[in-house]
Amino acid sequence: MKIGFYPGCSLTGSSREYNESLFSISKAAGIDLVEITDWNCCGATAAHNLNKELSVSLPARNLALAELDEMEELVVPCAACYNRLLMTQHELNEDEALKNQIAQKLQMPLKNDIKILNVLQYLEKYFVPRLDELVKFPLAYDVACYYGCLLVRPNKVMQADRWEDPMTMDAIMQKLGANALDWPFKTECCGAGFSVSKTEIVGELSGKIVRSAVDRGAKALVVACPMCHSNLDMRRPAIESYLKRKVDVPVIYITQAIALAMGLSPKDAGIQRHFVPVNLTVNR
Amino acid sequence: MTEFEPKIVAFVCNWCTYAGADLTGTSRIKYATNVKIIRFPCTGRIDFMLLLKAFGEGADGIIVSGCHPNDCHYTSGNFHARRRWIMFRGLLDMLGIDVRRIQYSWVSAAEGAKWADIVNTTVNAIRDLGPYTDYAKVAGYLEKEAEV
Amino acid sequence: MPEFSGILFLSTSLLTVKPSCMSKIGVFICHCGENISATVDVVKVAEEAGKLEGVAFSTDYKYMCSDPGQTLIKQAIKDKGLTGVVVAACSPRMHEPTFRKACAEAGLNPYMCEMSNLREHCSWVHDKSDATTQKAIDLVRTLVEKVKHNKPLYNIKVPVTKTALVIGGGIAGIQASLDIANAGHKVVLIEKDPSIGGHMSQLSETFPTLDCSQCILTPRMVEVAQHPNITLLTYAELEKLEGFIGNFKATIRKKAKSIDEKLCTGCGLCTTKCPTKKIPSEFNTGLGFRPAIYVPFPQAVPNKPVIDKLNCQYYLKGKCKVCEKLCPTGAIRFDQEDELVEMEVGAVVAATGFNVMEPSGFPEYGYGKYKDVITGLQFERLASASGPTLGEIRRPSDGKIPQKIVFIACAGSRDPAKGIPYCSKICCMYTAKHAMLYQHKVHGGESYIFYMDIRAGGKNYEEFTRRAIVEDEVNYIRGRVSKVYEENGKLIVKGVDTLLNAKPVEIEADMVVLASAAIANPGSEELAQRMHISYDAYNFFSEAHPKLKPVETNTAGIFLAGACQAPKDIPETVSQASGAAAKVAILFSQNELSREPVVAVVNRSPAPLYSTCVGCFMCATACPYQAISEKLITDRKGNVIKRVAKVNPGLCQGCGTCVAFCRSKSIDIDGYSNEQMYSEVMALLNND
Amino acid sequence: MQTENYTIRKASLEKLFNNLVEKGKTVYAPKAKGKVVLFENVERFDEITEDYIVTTNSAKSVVFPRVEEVFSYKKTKEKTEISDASANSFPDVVLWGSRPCDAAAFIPLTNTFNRDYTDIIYNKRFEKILILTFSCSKCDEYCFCTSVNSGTGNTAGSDILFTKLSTGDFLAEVITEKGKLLVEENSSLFEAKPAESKEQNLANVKTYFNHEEVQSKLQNLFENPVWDEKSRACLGCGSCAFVCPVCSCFDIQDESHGGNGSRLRCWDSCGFSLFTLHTSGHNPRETQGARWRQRILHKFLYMPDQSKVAGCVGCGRCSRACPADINILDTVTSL
Amino acid sequence: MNELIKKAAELLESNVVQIVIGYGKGSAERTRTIFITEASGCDQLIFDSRCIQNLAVYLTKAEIKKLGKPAIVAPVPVLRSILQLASENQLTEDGLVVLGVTPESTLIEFESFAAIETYLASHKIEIDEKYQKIIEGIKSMPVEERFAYWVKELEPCFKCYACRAACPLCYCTRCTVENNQPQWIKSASHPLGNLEWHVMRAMHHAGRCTDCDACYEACPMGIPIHLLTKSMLQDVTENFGPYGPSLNKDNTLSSFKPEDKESFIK
Repeated sequence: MKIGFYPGCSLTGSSREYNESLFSISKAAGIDLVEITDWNCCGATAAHNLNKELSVSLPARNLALAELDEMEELVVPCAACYNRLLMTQHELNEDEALKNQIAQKLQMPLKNDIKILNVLQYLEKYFVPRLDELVKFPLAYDVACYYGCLLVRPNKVMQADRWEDPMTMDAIMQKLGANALDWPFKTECCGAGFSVSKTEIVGELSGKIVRSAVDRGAKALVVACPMCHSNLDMRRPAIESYLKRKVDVPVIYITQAIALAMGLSPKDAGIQRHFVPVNLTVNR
Repeated sequence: MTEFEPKIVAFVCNWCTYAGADLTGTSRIKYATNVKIIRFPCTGRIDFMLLLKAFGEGADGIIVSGCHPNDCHYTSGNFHARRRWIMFRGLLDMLGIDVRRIQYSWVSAAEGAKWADIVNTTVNAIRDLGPYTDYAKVAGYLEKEAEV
Repeated sequence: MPEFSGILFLSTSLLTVKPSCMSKIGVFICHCGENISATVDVVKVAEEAGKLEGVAFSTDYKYMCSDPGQTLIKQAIKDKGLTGVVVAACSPRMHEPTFRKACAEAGLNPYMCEMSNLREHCSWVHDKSDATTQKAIDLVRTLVEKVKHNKPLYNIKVPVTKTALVIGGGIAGIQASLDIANAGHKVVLIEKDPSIGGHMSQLSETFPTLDCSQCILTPRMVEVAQHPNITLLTYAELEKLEGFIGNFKATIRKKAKSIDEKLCTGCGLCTTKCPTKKIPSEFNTGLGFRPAIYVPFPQAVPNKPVIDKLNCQYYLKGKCKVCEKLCPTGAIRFDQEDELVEMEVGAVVAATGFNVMEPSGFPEYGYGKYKDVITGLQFERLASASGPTLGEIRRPSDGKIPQKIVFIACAGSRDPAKGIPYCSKICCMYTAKHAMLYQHKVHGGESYIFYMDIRAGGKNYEEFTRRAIVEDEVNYIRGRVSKVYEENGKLIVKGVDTLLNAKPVEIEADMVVLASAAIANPGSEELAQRMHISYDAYNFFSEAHPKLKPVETNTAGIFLAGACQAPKDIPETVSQASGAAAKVAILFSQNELSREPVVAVVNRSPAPLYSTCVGCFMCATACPYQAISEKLITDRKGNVIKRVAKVNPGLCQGCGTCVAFCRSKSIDIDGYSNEQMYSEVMALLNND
Repeated sequence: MQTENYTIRKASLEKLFNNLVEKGKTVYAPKAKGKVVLFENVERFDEITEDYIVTTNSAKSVVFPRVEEVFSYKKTKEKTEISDASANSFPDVVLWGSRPCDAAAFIPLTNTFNRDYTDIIYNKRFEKILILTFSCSKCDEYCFCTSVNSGTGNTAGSDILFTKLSTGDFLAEVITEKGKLLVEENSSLFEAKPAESKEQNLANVKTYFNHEEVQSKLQNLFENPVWDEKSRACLGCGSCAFVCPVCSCFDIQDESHGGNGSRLRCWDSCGFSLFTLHTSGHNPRETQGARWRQRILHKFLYMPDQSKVAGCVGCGRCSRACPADINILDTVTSL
Repeated sequence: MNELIKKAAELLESNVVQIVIGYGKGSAERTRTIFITEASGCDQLIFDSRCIQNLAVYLTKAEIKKLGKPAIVAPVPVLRSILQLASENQLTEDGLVVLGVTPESTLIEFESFAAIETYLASHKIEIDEKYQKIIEGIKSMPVEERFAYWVKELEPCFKCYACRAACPLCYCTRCTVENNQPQWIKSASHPLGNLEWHVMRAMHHAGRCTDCDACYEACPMGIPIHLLTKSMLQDVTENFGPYGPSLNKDNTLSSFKPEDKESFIK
């Protein structure tokens, strides 16, 4: 089975392990993710605040390319990319004129009807039904699933299950044998906006998230967004300096969790790439 | 020769448009004499055949008007009427009966001014379209025969 | 349902003598002072009208509606033996009744009189010109042609059964029942629960006076029970409603109470001895418990228990019967079954009230997850002297007295995304009340209210909320709450204060109260359909007119009282209930209703056709009033020959939608018949 | 008069047509129209089709139109003026391309309109028509002219009968004075009569029944199940009567516009249930069977008995037109 | 085919039905409706592409009703008509036996009208491209030309009412055209009379017509009147969503949605 795939910048850089784990579990499940030829930036830069036209034409080009590649579904693991692509698809479908104008700009046809999947939707559709068979080794830990903002807001477009208190990731983790904790910070802001410029803000915002998870006994935080991941993982020093204490709870991608549970090698899951060492093991 | 004066029949409901037209009167707003009103209890009562008949008898234009959606005195007569007009209009158009000659409108009991406006714009529109000779020809078949 | 064969006969097109050939019509042109004559050449109009075939008399006069004017008409009717009258004057919406009355006085059937609107539709909207006069002539001719096809009609008389059915025993139903009963009419009050009282009986104190709800309600409940004109049926629901204004037939399901009400003295022994005790009490909104055989609350009316079959050991397992053994009067009846009773009623008052929204749709508030997050109604029970905590504010989780309490207003209301877009109207007030009660009961306690706006429209309402803020020092925070979560025993309420230096706020509360939205009762949709009344997008019952008919429904004879129509507070509910009662009293003040006979009629024709109706019943689907039903035409032996449509003149409102819809032209409407409308069109266009 | 025979060449035929048109005659001729061939007013020779057995509609409308104004009136309160339509001058009509059965049909038709009452309008119209018939070179299973004493080369009713010869030219048999006049006006187009005999160029229609036998049989078949059986599929439309060249029933309608109007006579059909419906609601011909019987009896019994004319010319139009495939031949032969 | 004959014979044998309405051989190349009352007669039944007459028309005819309970051979168009008739209270489930015939001419029996509806769900009414093109063509003409086109097309109509007689949905005992109080339709077959008749006929089929083309097939003058109902069918679908006969009583014109859209009401 072939499914379209849009990596975006993070998956080729700061969050390669996300990419690796996604591909290895897909491979193991016999799914072939095909990358869009000649894809470009999704526009999740400042673009979408500064230049309306640019903010839609950047994602639109990717959508148009995907159509040229005759893709029916497009998996977009990075929550930011997903958000931009979906928002664009929505905006253009709302505004026929704009759609035509953009299509003209791109000099490409744009039906704009491709089904865009974020990682959770992808997993729900292609893995959840088969998890019982795929999961070899239960990942028996207490975990806190962290969704962040991009996957759930604005809900009108994102259509997340319960955007104040989403459950999809929790459900998947349960199926992997983990105990998904009920905690209040699932969609709190991690401060991604200041990830580079004002790390102390990240420290405070992400700090509260990590603390609440740890205090509730989480052995790991599970995420599905490169931004979230880098803030909770890479910015751990800032977090610790805010919390004034050491916290070693690892932050893993849902795809990595599945990889481990499927019994793939930690390397295939890119476990070694984290700043906060991942000490989760499955008893083989 | 004198200017063409269109013959226009208005089919209106008693509760909204007829009352609206009364208000036009009480507010002394002037409009063209070409339009003459026939009072129905409700737009739902207006039989499509009556419209066709009006053309057959030499009307150049028709106005059909009633309560705004949700305002129907009988709760849903105008909704039924609306469906009927959607279908009827489609059929007339298919047949080449000039749908521009039938003006549908919602005029409430408070819209005296709107009624005057509907009347005047319709009269002007029909004036521009000219007499409905195409239909008159068809209707005047017998006269034509007699001449032979 | 009574037949109106007589009326039907008179108004059917059975009498299809073509009146035009023998009609003697009188045409009366009114000058209306100068109003018409200034722009229309009335003399010419009268003269032209005189030339019309079938016109026996034509004249003009300064004021037709004046006494001499009317006398002129009456005289002409007598002298010339007129069979029809056209008065060309002002709008029929103005004077049609006047002139029809005049004709009737002269012995002419009032419905043989029509008006041609020469004022509003001609003289007032055109300048003086030949065209204007010509139009006047056309209009008159048109009505003359119509009158030729008029036929005598007779007002429809509908008998009235002077018993009202009131559905719902809340304050609305109670008030309506009492008012109707006191007006001297019979009332049947049905209530689906074991006791009347409704939501009001659950309330602690009431705003803006803070007097105890029970104290003002209970006397009225008792009065209902004792009123000679009121039949009270609790634990009963409306099964079916047929018929029409003055003549409804209601079928009521009396749910089995499993006790013999005549024998039961209400001693309450059974309820104390029932082994199944831990059933969450509906009355106490789950904050307290009740046994399987129970009286919902101490002041219940009637104060007799019912057995909750779903929880009773006997019904579940087939043994126990403790109550039966103990009952001194042997009133327990396990074999009792639901009973269907039919009754004739003349009017119906729907007073089925409202419900509060389950806040579980808002996971961020943690209702259902955290014991100490409760709804406003639950708080009422906590604050109520008769409640589970006897009026002390205690946390459901550990019974501790909350030192910090947060009220969240608009929990669901004004929230198109997840809740309901409308304002529940009562929350602002009761939240203020709650906070006040809390401050009065818990000294030194801190209370916070997150709100969007404070809507305190109403007598002494604004003052009330002010008092909460100023005297009781309730902290009003203008802003929404994003999340409530538990952290070491505290409920962390994260919200925002949008005023002044807008900033996020976090409150460590002991208890959170959600002012959950007021919504329509479950099942109200089905009930509306059962009564054939319309309901809005939120399943609240629709009034006939938002301003001018707020207690009527668009089904004649069915009225609305209280929160079943929209969220309301007590005073508003009571006044609407009295309004509905007044409407019923008006209806019952006559022995029979007289209605304009402008109704649809299905034709009848000689055998073997009987009627041209082929019984496709699309008219029935089109009818907004369910006025069209099936009639079987049978031969002498009673074999069905044909199924045709039949219009119930009691229900028909005369819109004529069915008429325009009928393909075989089998259904027609008196007063606006096919022949009348057709000849109007013909006449209007043939001015040569 | 004595029949005169000529030859007319294919090319001359067109000339003849054009001459007629030039003379301002209204020519009705077979014209292909979608899935049917209809007698219609034609102006150009090439509009005419040769490829037809019989036209779908009969030619009777040239003398008995679908809608005929009998008179028109002007009505005021005082008086009513009536102007008789028969005063109208009717057009000169040439019926071109009728078949012998069509021509033969004018005999019973004329009879009907003159039997007890002389219909002025009909006769005025009839005076003005010239019937140029073309004999049949082909036929189909619906044709049965030979069974009703007619035939594919029958001259009865025509002014001139043309028969196509193997050469492609036509034999012209001039039967009436009207025909003769035409020949004289266009003498250049008519040449000496051909050697080739007419018969060999005629289609051969099988004889299915003997008309006289049928007529006598019908005398006592009034009550017979055959009528219901054969008409069971009948939908009660009027197509059989309306395409029939002999059927002449009509209905009187008034059409008014205010005080003015006209009285019309419009085709009617005994196939309609309303045809005999009384105001009382009683219908003497309650069922489709009774109506079918009426149609057959009228054609094969009443008309021959009362007026000594055949009520059916065997053109088979009704059978071809019937949407329910009720076949008149099938009924008659099954008696 | 044989299974159909067998089944029909059974039904007559067992006297479940008293008459079988089906297709049999007709004149020339045509097929003809046959009414079989004897089991032995069932082998006359045929079914092939020529069987285009809509037999449902007979279900409401008094003469046929008299003959007892019918079984009817019902290819898809007939099934659609039966369903529509049922929704208009003209048929009862125990009043007839439906011998469905699939396009592959295999027998398929139906226990209930509901079953027919389910079956038809997979045989939606589709106006074939040929007609869509013609209709587009007509609609693209200038209005005057379009009017002239129809006046010309309707000219041959001589009001034999075969279109009405052949239509299963024209079961009225008194057609509007036969109503002369008032005279809704000019009964003469002159241009106006014809126009009025065909407008009325089409309107009365709005939202009811099941597109069987019986009217067109019946018209002796070959007038394309079915284009009118087809174009209305398109209108129904465009304005009120996918359309097909259904037991639910909400006929297009006897029902409505407050949110119905139109573009022409001021």
